[in-house]
Amino acid sequence: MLPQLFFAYFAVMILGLALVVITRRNMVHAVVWMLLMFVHIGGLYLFLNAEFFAVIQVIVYAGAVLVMFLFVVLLLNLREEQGLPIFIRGVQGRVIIGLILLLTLVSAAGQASKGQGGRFSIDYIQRQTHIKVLGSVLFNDYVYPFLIMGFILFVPMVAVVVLAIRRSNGSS
Amino acid sequence: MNPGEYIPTNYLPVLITIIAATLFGLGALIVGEFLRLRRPYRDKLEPYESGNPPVGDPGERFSIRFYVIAVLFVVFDVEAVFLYPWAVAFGQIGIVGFWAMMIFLLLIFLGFLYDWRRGALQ
Amino acid sequence: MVPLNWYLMLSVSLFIVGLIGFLTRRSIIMMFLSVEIMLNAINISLIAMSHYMQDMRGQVLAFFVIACAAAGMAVGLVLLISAYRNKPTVRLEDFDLLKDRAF
Amino acid sequence: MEFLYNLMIPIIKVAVVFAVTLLHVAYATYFERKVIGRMQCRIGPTEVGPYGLLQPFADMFKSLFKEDIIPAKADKAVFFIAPVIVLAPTMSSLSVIPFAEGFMIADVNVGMLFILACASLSVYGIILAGWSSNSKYAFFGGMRSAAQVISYEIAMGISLASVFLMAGSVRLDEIVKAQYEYTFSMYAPHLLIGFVVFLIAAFAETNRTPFDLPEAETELVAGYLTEYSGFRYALFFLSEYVAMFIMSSIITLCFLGGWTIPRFITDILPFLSYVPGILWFLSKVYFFMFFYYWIRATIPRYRFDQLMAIGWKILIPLSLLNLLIVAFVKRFVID
Repeated sequence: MLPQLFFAYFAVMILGLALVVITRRNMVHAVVWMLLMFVHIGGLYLFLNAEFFAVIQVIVYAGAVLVMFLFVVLLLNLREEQGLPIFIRGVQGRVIIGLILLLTLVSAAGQASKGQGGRFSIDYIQRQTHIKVLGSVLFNDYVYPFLIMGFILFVPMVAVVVLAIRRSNGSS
Repeated sequence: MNPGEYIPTNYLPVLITIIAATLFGLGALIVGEFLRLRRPYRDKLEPYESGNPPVGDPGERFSIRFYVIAVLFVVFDVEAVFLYPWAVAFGQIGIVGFWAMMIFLLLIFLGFLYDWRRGALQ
Repeated sequence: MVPLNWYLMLSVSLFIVGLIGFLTRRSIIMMFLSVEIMLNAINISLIAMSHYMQDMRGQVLAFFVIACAAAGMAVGLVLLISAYRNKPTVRLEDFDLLKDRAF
Repeated sequence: MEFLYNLMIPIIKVAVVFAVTLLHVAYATYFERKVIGRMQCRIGPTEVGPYGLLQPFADMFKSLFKEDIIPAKADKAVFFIAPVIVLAPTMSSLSVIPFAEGFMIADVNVGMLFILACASLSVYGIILAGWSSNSKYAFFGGMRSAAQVISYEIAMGISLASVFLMAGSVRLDEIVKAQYEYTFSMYAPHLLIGFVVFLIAAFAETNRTPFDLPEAETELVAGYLTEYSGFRYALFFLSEYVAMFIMSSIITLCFLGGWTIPRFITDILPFLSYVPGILWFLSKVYFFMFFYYWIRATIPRYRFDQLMAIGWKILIPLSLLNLLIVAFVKRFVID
C-alpha cells in the first residue's frame, strides 16, 4: 500500500509541476518550479533503488544545468517579452496531436512486460552500495562510451569560447 | 525484496529533516509577519541606490563572461559526477578503466586550457 | 506493489507534457526547458526498467543521457546567446532569415 | 506501534540536532564578536546579561520585531521564498553528519554527496534574492556571489573526490573509520594539497572573508542582501552560520579524523580514549570556527577578478593534481 501511495504522490507532483512549468509566463518562475520538479524526480529515483541518481539529479540538473538556464534568462533581460502571448498561433492542433500520441504511448506502456531478471538484485546493490556497483559496471564494461563522453564534454568548452567571446579584443 | 515493493526506509529521517527545515524557515517568516510593525511609504519602498531615485532598469549591462563561467561549471560538474563512482569503485576497476579516466581528465583539462588561453577566465 | 507499467506511463505522460511545451511555446528558452523535461522522462523510464529487470545497463545509459543533456544544453544556450546578439529576441517566429520572403 | 516508534526516534533526533545547532549558531555570533573584538583590542559585547551572554537573544528579538521592507516592484513570491531556499537545504544537510560513532540522523549510503547536493541548491537562493529585489546593486551582487559560489564548488568537489578515492566510500562514517587506519589517523598530511584547497574553497562557499563580496560595502552595498531587512535578513545570516558549521564539520570528518583521536596520541596517553567522541568532534569543529574568525580579522578582501582567478587558475588545477597524485600512488605504489 505504501509504495503505491508514494508513487501516486510523486507522479501527481511531477506531472503537475511539469504542466506548471510549461505554462509560466515569467521564465524565472518556470525555472523555480522546474527546480521543485527535479527534486521530486530525485525522490522517485530513491524508490527505484538508485540513490546515486537521486543525488546527481540534484547536483547536475538542479545544481548546474538549471543554474545555467537562470544565468541565460537573466543575461538576456527579457522584460519586453512579458506582454506577448505565451503560446504560438495554432496551438489546438499541436495539443491534439500530443494527446493522440499520449493515448497511443500510454496504451503501449500499459502492455509492456518485463523480461529476464539480471544479476543486480536489490539486495546485491544494497550490500555493495549503488555507487560502487555503478562505478565498476561503467568503468569495466563501458569504457569506450565513457571516452566518447569525454569528447562530447570537450565540445561545449570550445563552443562557448568560439561563439560567446568575440575574436577582436576589447568588445564584449 | 521484489522491485515495486522496495521502500528506501533509511531515507525517512532525511525526509523528516527536509520537512522540518522547510517548516522552520517558512514558520519563522510567517510568525514574523504577525509580530512586526509595518508602516510603508513610497520612498521607503524604493530600491536602494545611495539615496538617489533609481535610474534605469536592473538587468542591463550584464557581462557574457558569467555565462562562460556557468558553462565551465556545468562541464566540470559532470566531470566530478563521473569521478565519484570511479573513485569509490577504484579497487574493482581494471587498468583500462584507470587509463580511460586519465584520458577523460586530460580531455577536460585541454578544453579548460583552451578557454584559459583564449582569455575566457579574465 | 507498483508494476513497471505505472512508471512507464508516468514517463510517457511526462514526455508528452514536454513535447506539448516544446511545440507550443514561443520562447526558445522555454523550448529548451521542455527538452529538459523530455530528457528527464526518458531517464525515469530507463532507471525504472533497469530496476525492474535487475540490470545496470539502463542506469549506465541514463548516466550518459544526463551528461549529454548538460553538454547539449550548454551548446544550445550559447547558440541562442550569439543569435540574440544579432537580433535581440528569443521568439521563435523572429528567426526567419532563411525563409523566402519573395512570395 | 512499531511504525510510530520508528517515526519518533528520527523526529527526536532531528529536534535535538536542530536545537543544539541553533543554540550553537546563536553563540557562534557571540563568540565571533568576542574573538574579533579581542583581536582588534576591543572587548566585544558586554551589556546584555553577564559578560554579554544574552546578546544573541537580544539580536534575535530585535530582528523579529523589526519592520521588514519589501521594495516596490519586487517579485514578492520569489522575494519571500529566497531565504527559505537558502536555509532549508543547508539545515537538511545536518541530517547525514555523524557527530559521534553511530550518532547521525540518517544512515544513508550517499552521505557526503547529499551535502554537496544541498550546497549546490543554495546558489538559487542567492540568485533569486538578487533578482527578485529589482535593484541594481542586489542584482549584480547576486550574480557575482553566484559566480563565486559555483566556481569554488568545483574545486571543493574535486578535492573531495580524492578523499573518496582514499576511503573507497562516500559515507562519512566510513571515511572516518578508513582514515583511522592510516599513519596519522587523519588524511590531512596525506592529502595536504586537497586539504588546503578544500579549506580555501570552504571560505568562499560560505561567503566569508576574504571572499565576502556580498558584504563589500564599498562597491556593491550589501550584494544580494541589499534589499533584505528584519527577519528575512536574519534567515540569510542564520544559514551562513549553519553553513560555516557544516563546512567545519566536513573538514573535520574528511581530513582530520572526525570523532576519533589519532592513535599516536592514545598510545602515549591512553586515558584520552575514554573521552566521548563528540567532544573531540566539537573541539575540532570549534577550532575551525575560530580559524574562520581569525582569518576574518587578519586578511583583507579580494577583488572580484582576483577571486575568480584564484578559484579557476589555482585551486582547480591544484585539486586535479592532488587527485592524480593520489590515484597514481594508490594504483602503482600501494597495490
